[in-house]
Amino acid sequence: MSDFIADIALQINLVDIVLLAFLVVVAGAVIQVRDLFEAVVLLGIFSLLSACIFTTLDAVDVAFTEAAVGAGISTVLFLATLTLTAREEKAQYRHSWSGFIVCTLTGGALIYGTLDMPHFGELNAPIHRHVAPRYIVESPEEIGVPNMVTSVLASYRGYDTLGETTVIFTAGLTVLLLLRRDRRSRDRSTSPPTIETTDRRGSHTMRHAMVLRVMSKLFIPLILLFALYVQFHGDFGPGGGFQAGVIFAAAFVLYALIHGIEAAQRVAPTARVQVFVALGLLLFIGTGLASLFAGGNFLEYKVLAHQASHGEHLGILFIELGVGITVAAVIINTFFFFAGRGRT
Amino acid sequence: MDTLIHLASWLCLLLGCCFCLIGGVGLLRLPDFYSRIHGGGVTDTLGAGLVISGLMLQGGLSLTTAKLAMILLFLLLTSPVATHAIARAAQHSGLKPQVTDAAA
Amino acid sequence: MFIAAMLGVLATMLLALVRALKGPTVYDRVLAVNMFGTKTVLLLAVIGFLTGRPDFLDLSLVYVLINFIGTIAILKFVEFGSQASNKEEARA
Amino acid sequence: MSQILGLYNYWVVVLLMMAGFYNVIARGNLIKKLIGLNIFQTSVFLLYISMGKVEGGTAPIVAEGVATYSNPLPHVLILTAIVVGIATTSVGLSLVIRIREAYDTIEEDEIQQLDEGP
Repeated sequence: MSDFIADIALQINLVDIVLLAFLVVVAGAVIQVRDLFEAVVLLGIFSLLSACIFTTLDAVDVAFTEAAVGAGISTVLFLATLTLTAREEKAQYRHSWSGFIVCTLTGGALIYGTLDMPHFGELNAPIHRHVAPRYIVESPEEIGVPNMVTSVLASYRGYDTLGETTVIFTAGLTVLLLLRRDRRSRDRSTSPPTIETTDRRGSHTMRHAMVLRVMSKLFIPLILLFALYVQFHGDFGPGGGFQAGVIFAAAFVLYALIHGIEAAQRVAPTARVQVFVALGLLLFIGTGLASLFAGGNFLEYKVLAHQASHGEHLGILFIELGVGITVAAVIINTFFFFAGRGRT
Repeated sequence: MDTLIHLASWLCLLLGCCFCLIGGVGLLRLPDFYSRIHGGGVTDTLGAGLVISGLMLQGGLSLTTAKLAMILLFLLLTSPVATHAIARAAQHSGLKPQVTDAAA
Repeated sequence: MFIAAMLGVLATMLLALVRALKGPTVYDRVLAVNMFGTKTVLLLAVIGFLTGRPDFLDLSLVYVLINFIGTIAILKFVEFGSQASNKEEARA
Repeated sequence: MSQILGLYNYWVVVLLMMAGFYNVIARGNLIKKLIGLNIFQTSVFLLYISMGKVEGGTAPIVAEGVATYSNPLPHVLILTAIVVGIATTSVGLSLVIRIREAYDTIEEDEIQQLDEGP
């Protein structure tokens, strides 16, 4: 049996090595190409590959997030920006020797530093000796949730997650402030066309691509359903609020891509989406306050129900929901602002 | 019975991989974009379908198999649509298929 | 057996990667990226079986969905973005 | 050999990190800089996840008959970092959009010229 496990470990190592080599090649290509559009497309492959590597390294939750964010939303946002700016890098680009030397020196120093690191996969590495054993051994009983990542994320490190959700909220707010149209910019008539231009020539719009339109009608409900599954199944398998929020937003992005931004904004009016940006965070904080009023500490879910593990379950459910709502709303909002920018 | 299922799944996986490889080689070697689509098509439908069927036979009657069936369904829905959209976009952009001298 | 499948899929990924790097047209790249995504789905499914924990297939499912969205976004850009920039150049 | 296999992941991380870093400092195009930043970011993610891996362990989701799990803590940190990363990237991209609208270029040196010139 132990032979068998060692065997599998070796194979996974092999996959890991091959995928990492691919990753380096793609990164090189991303840096090399001058066409920004091609760089973004290659960045999509880069993210797919890195998510594969995360899976082989046992980080299924991380791979889940990377898959949803990197290959989907990130590509969409970069492309939307490209339509608003320029597609080509400036032609007269020169190789920067000073930059190269700085990078080589830093890299050399870092590699010298790795020589002292515990080897990959070592069981006795310092990182595995402290907090982690407690999470692994006790969290299934203490929190009652099989997915340790969820219990650490939502319960043990609830403050941390609150901070990160606030960062996402703030980022959403910043995009809103930067790209909101005031009267001045509305007067500018020379704004460039966007990814969402519902074309003046008609025949080329994706709205007229029948196959895509029918497919999207069939497909988007399934994506939304899947997002809900990810949201509420996060306690038992890979998933949770962050991933679900991104997938949920991806469904709206797909709808906007195929049916045009106006149609998408009819479904999800921007003002209402912005309410949800705040609502998710409020739900998170509200859960913390509720446990405060129930006699515990801030974000101490035990006190929320008669039984400690029930309380934990309830608390995790609510804050994951809060995270999901905020993430989805921020991404939808950001996409609307990017795609709607520059339309006359 | 077990051995039979095992054998069938083995066959499916192997065939699926073969088709994937053939499609991959096609994607690389075929002369122009429109012919390369065919290479991509083989891997996306037949290759992926056979590999997933092989895995489904391994999974037996379980949630795993149900999920695999979902994946297969989604794949069969999305990849032809995506390929269609790519080809359509290429055609709209005015990309002409390469015609050999003999045909021309 | 899963190892053979895995190696096959990895090799296909390599072929798709080469095509994505070589180009020559944008559409070749998009096609290769799309195929790369499909192969990622297969690889993840096979790895799930190889490590004996096939309950992580949700991951592959996410890939199928997101890969489609990515491809559509790229195409949308190809259809409008490039034309838009051409138009812009004409105006300038 | 064991040294190479044991540190391979970290070396790749360093390589990617420097590639991203070079892209950020050497390229003048703002979007290209953001792409470099993304590569850099991913390399950091890889570093954390590589450190969390335990030989022979599996994903940290309780299953019957499994004794060794990989370390869940880096997973939590990186999972949130990815979503925060896309949020901050979107802020960067919207800044690029505003810069383009104000200066009509996204090349760093041209922007500097415009700032200095009359």
